[in-house]
Amino acid sequence: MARRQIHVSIDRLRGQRDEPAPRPQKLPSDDRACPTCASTFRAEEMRHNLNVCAACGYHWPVGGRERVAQLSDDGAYDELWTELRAADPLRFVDIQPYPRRVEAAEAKGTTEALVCADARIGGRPCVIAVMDFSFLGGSMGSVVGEKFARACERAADRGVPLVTVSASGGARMQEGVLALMQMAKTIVGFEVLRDAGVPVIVVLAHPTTGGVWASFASVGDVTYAEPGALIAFSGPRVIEQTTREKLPEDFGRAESQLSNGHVDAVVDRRELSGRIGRLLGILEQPPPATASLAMSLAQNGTERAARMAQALPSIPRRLRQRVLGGEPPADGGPR
Amino acid sequence: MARRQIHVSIDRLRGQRDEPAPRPQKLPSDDRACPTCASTFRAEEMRHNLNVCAACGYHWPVGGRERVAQLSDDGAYDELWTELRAADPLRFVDIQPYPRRVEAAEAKGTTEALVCADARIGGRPCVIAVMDFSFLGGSMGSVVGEKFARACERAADRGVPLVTVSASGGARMQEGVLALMQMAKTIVGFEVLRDAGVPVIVVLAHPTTGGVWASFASVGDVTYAEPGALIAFSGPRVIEQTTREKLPEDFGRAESQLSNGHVDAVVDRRELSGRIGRLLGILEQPPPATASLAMSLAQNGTERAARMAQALPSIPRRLRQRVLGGEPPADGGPR
Amino acid sequence: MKPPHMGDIGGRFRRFRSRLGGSAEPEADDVWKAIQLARHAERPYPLDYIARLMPDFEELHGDRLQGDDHAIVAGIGRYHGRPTVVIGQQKGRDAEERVFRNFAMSGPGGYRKAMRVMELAEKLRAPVVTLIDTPGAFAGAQAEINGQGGAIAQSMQTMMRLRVPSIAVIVGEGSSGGALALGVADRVVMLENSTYSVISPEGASAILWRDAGKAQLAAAAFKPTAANCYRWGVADAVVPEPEGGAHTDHDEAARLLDGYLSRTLRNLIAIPDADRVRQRRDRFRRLGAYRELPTGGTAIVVGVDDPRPAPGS
Amino acid sequence: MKPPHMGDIGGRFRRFRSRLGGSAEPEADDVWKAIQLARHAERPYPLDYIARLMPDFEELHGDRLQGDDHAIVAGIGRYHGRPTVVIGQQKGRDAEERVFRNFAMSGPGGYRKAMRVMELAEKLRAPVVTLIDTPGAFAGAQAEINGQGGAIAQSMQTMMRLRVPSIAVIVGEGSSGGALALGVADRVVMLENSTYSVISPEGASAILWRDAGKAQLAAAAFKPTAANCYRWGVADAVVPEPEGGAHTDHDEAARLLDGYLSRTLRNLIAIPDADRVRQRRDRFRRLGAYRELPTGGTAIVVGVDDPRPAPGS
Ligand SMILES: [Zn+2]
Ligand SMILES: [Zn+2]
Repeated sequence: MARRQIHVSIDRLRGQRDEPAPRPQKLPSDDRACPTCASTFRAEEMRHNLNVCAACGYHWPVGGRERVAQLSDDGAYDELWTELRAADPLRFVDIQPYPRRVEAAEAKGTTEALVCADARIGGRPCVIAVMDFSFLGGSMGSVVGEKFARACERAADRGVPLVTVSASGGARMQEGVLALMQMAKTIVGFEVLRDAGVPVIVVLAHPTTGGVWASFASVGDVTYAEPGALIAFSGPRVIEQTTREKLPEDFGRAESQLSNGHVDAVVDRRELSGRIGRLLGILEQPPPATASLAMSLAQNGTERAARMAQALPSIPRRLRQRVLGGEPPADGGPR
Repeated sequence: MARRQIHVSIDRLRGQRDEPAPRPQKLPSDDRACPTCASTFRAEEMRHNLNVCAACGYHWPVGGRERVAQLSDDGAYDELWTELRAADPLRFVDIQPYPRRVEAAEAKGTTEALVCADARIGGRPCVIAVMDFSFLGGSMGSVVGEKFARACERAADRGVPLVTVSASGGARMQEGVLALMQMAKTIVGFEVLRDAGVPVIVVLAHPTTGGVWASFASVGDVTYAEPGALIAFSGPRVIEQTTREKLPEDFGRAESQLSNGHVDAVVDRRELSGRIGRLLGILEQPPPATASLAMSLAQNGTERAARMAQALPSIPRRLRQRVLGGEPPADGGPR
Repeated sequence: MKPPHMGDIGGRFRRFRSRLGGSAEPEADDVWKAIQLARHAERPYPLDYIARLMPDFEELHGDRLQGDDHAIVAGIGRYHGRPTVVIGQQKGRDAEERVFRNFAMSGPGGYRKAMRVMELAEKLRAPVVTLIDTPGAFAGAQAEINGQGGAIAQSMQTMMRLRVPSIAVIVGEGSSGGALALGVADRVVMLENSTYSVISPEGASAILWRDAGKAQLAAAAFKPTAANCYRWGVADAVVPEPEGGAHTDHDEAARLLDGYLSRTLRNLIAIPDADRVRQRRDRFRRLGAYRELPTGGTAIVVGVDDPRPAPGS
Repeated sequence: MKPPHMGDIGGRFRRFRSRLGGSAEPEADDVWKAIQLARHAERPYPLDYIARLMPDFEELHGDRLQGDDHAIVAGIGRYHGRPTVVIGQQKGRDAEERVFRNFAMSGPGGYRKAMRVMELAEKLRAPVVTLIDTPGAFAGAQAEINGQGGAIAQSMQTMMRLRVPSIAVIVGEGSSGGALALGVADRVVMLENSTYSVISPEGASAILWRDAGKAQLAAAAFKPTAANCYRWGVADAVVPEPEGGAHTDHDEAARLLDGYLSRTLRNLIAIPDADRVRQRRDRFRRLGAYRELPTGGTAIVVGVDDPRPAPGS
C-alpha cells in the first residue's frame, strides 16, 4: 500500500471572514475573477481563503488533495491507494480513446477522481475520501468504486468515521456498465460501515449529479452541502430538454435541496472542517463497559447469531437439543 | 373463552351482479332508499346483496357480525372473546355518562366495536377482526384494542392470516388517554404477526378515520378499500374548519387514496370474499422442507438468537468461551 | 342479551392508591390549571432543554423524501458521554416562530424526519429521547394526501422496533395520535404539569358537547394530568418541575429532567436489546381497562388498577 | 509523475474466453441488432411474463407516501408453490399505455413502491424477482424534488439487505441507475437480446459525441449485450430467447425464463440467509476493472478477466 506523507500548511482565516479581503491588484498571470461579484484574487489569496470568494462567498471547485488538506488537522494526511489506476475494459473510443483521456488527466498530477487518506479532523482520526472534479469530471469508474469501498472497509476495521466529499458528473461512461456497477459497490461499502456502527459524513460539493448522487452521496448519516452546489440525479439542462419545463435559477442547488429535505445543512467551506470536527466529537462512541459489552455480544446482532449457529455442531447433542428445539435424545441423561 | 357457533346462510349473488335486481315494491316497514340513486330495497334484498345497492353499487355500512358472515365460507364462524366489555376508567361524563352509552349500544345486541372470529375464507383458516361502526361509531377503546391484540396473537400462534375490516371514527374519547394507547396496542399486535411471518389483510370500510387509520389500518400487508369509503386521519370537515380550504368531493375517498398511494385496490364488497380467498392462496407458506427448516431455525432470526443466548449460561464453560469469545478458561481441558 | 350492570365499576376506581400525594379525584380547577401550565407561553420547549442538556448538538434536517417539517426538531447530541438522538415537537416562542413551526403540529414529513433520525440512532447504537409537546398532528389536505395516518403508524412501528433504548418525555401538551407517534418508548415520563390526552379539551368540547365553549368541562372529564396518567399506567414516572411550573426557571426544569433521563438511560442501556424490545412491547400490550365477564357472576376489571412498579425507571 | 503506459492493456482483454460461442469482439451491427431487439415494440414486458409464470398474482399499488407510479408494477404471486414478489418496469404497449407508464421511466415513487413490496417479501420470507426494462429513471423537476437520487440509492440498500433470495432479470433495456436500482440481487441474469448499460446510446451520443445522431456508434462503443455483460461479470447467466427474439413467441420466452428462475430460486433458498447476504455483497464488491501498479514493473489488471463460475445459478 503506497502512502505518502503530505504536509500542507493552510491558513484558514478563521474569524477573519467578516473583514472583507482588500481588493486585490490585478496580476495577469494567476489572478481569478469571481463569476458572481467579479472580485479578483491571486492564487495565494484563493488558496488562503479555501477557494471561496472573500467578498461574496462564491465557492470555486477544489482539487481532491487540496480538499483533503483543507479538512485535515494541520493539513497533514497520508494518502492511500495511489497505485490504483484506470483500466480500459471496453477499449472505449468516443471522440478520443479512453486511455488518452486518462493519460491527459493523470498528467496533471492527480491519479484518479477519488483521493483517499488517513487523517485527523478536530483531533479525531478518520478516513477521508474526496472526489476530484478536475479528473475527468469527477466521474465514478472502477478505481473510484474500488478506492471508495476500501475507504469504507478501512474505516470500519479501525472503527473511525468516514468523511467523504462528492463532486462528480456521475458514472464514468467510458467504462460502460462496469462504471454503473460502482454505484452498487459504494452501497456495499456503506453496508460495511453500518454493520460496524461507524458514522459517515457526506459533504456535497458542486456538482454532485447522476450516479454519485444516486448512490452513496444521498445516503450519508449526516449530509452537508456547500453553498450553491448543484445536487441532482438529472441536471437542470437535461430536465429542461426532456420535459420542456423552465426551471428556476436555484433548482437543485444546495439551498433548495435543504428545503426539499435531502440535506442536513448548507455549510460554508470555511466552516466545514470545524463543523465536521465538532460533529465527530458528538458521534464518538463511549468506551464500552466490559460487562455491558459482553452482554451485548451475547445478546445482540445476527452476525454473532450466525457464528453461534455455526459453532453449534460442536456443542454436545443434549445441549443442541435444548437450544434448537426438536425431539429430546433417546439416550437422555448426562453425557 | 366463550365461543358461539353461528351459521348464517348468505346468498352472495355471485355472477348475478350484471343483471340489475328487479325494482322492489315499496314496503314501508323495512325498505331502504339508496342515497345515491334513490333505488329502494327491502331488508331481505339488502342482506342478499351484502348491503350494496344493486342498481348503482353504493355501499351501505355493515354490522360486525354480518360482515364476518359475509367474509366466511358458508357464513360460518366461531366468535371470540365476547366476554370482554367496556369499563369506565375515567368515570367519564359528557352529555351523558359513558356507561349509559355503552349500555345503549350493548342493548342492540353487539358487545363491542370489534368482532373477532375463527373462520375460513376460500377454504383457508384465518382469524377475522371486524369493526362495527354501529357500536359507538366503531370507536377504538380498551376492549377493541385488547381483542385486536388477541386476534393478532391467535393468528400468529396458529400460523394463519389475519383479515381485518376497519370502520371507525377513531379513538373512543370516553376512555381518554387509555383509548389513545390502544393505537400502540394494535401496533404491538402487528409486530407479533411480523415476527411470525403471518400476513395481515386490511379492508378499509367507510369510514376509517382518526386513530384507527393512524394505527393498524394504514400498515397492513395488503390493503383493500371499499368503494367510496372515507379514509383519513382528519376528516374533510375538520380540515375545512382548520385551514379554510375547500376540499373536492372525492377528498379522502378510497379512490383518491388509491391514487395517493395508500391503498392497493378498491374492491367491491361483492368481490371481497372471493378476492381475499384468492389472495390467501397466494400468500400461503409452502410446507417447509425439514432440512431447510432446521437450517433456517439455526441461522435466521434474532428471536432465536436471543433464546440461544439465554440458554448459554447452562452450556459448559469451555463451550461458552468458544461461542462468546474472550479469555480461555485457566483450567482449560475437558470439564 | 342483558347489558351487565355497571354501577359497581366506579367503586373499584375509587380504590386507586394515591402514590403522588394528590387526591385520586383531582378538582376540575386543578386539571385546568395543569392545562394552562402545560401550554404556558414561557414554558421551556424542546430546544430549550436541548440547549441545556447537550451543548454539543447537531440538528438534522429533512425527511429525505420531500421536505423539512419545522414542527419537529431532530438531531444528535452528546449526552453524558455518548451520542444521543433527540426528537422534539417545537412550538414557536413568538408569533412569527409559531407560524414557522406550525404550532408544533407536524405533517407526515415531520414523523418521517423523526424515523430517519431514529434509523441513524439504530446504526450508531445511540439512545433516543423524544420530547412531546403538540396540540396534535396537522389537519390539512396535503398532510392527508401524503399519508398523515400512515406516517404516525409507521413512526410507532419504528419506535416499537428500536433496538436502542428510548425515553419519551411529555414536556408540555401531548394530544392525540400526533403525540403518541413519538411516544412509543421504553419509558414514558411526564413533567409534573404536562398533560397527555386522546384529544385537546377544545376538540372534545366541540365534538362531545357540540359547543366550542366547554373546554374546561372537557378537561375535567378527561383528567389528563401527569398524576392521573401515572395512575393509569400511561406514564412510568412524573418528573417534578420547579416551584410554580417549568416556565419559572428553565435551567432548573432542565436539571430536574436531566436527573431522570441520565439515570434511566443508564439503567436501560444495561438491559439486553432483545429483552428491552420485549418489555417495550409488553408495556404497550398491557395498557387499557376493560371488564372480563365470567360465564356468570360479577365483572372483573382488568387494567388500570393492576399493581404497578414503583415510580422512577 | 509520468502516466503509466497503457498500450499493453488491450492485449489482456483480447484473451477473453468466448463462453457463449460468439466472437469476443462483436460487430457493431450485432450490438445494434440486440439494442433493436431489446426495444422491440412486441417484446414481452413484465406483465406478459407475470401472466404466464404466475396466474395467481396480486398487483399491489402505491408507495404509501404520495402516489402510485405506473412505470413500475409490483405485486405478489404464487410461483412454484410459494409466494413470490415480482417488481417490474413496464413500458406501454400502445401510445396511450406508454404515456400512462411514462415509458417505464419511474420517479422516486416507483422505487419506493418497490421498496415497500420488498419489505412485504421480507416479512413473508418470499423471494424477490425484478424484471428490468427501462431507458432510465425519469428526468423531471418533481422527481428531483422528491429525491430521485436518494430513492435509487435506498432501493439498492434495501435489495442489498434483503434476507430473502432475489433474482434480477434484465428482460429488455437496462439503462443507467434507473435499472440498477432494481438490479442489486443475488443473481443478475440477462435475456439473450437484452442490454445493460450505463446510459442509453442516444444519451451517450449527445453527451460524448455532442451529436444526437451517433447512437449506433455509441452502441458499438458500449457493447452492452448480454454476452459482454456476462464476460464482464455483470450478468451471472444469459437466458436464451426463442429463435428470432422474445417478441416472436411470448409463451416460449416465458417458458425459457421459468426454467432459469425456478431452478435458481430453489438453489438460492437452500443457502442460509446470512451467507446469501454476504455473497450478494461480495458479488457487487468485486465488480470493476482497474490496474494496480506495483512499486515498479508492469500493471496488473484486476477485475473483468478473473476466472468466473460457470453459467447457470
Ligand atoms: Zn464573489
Ligand atoms: Zn343506488
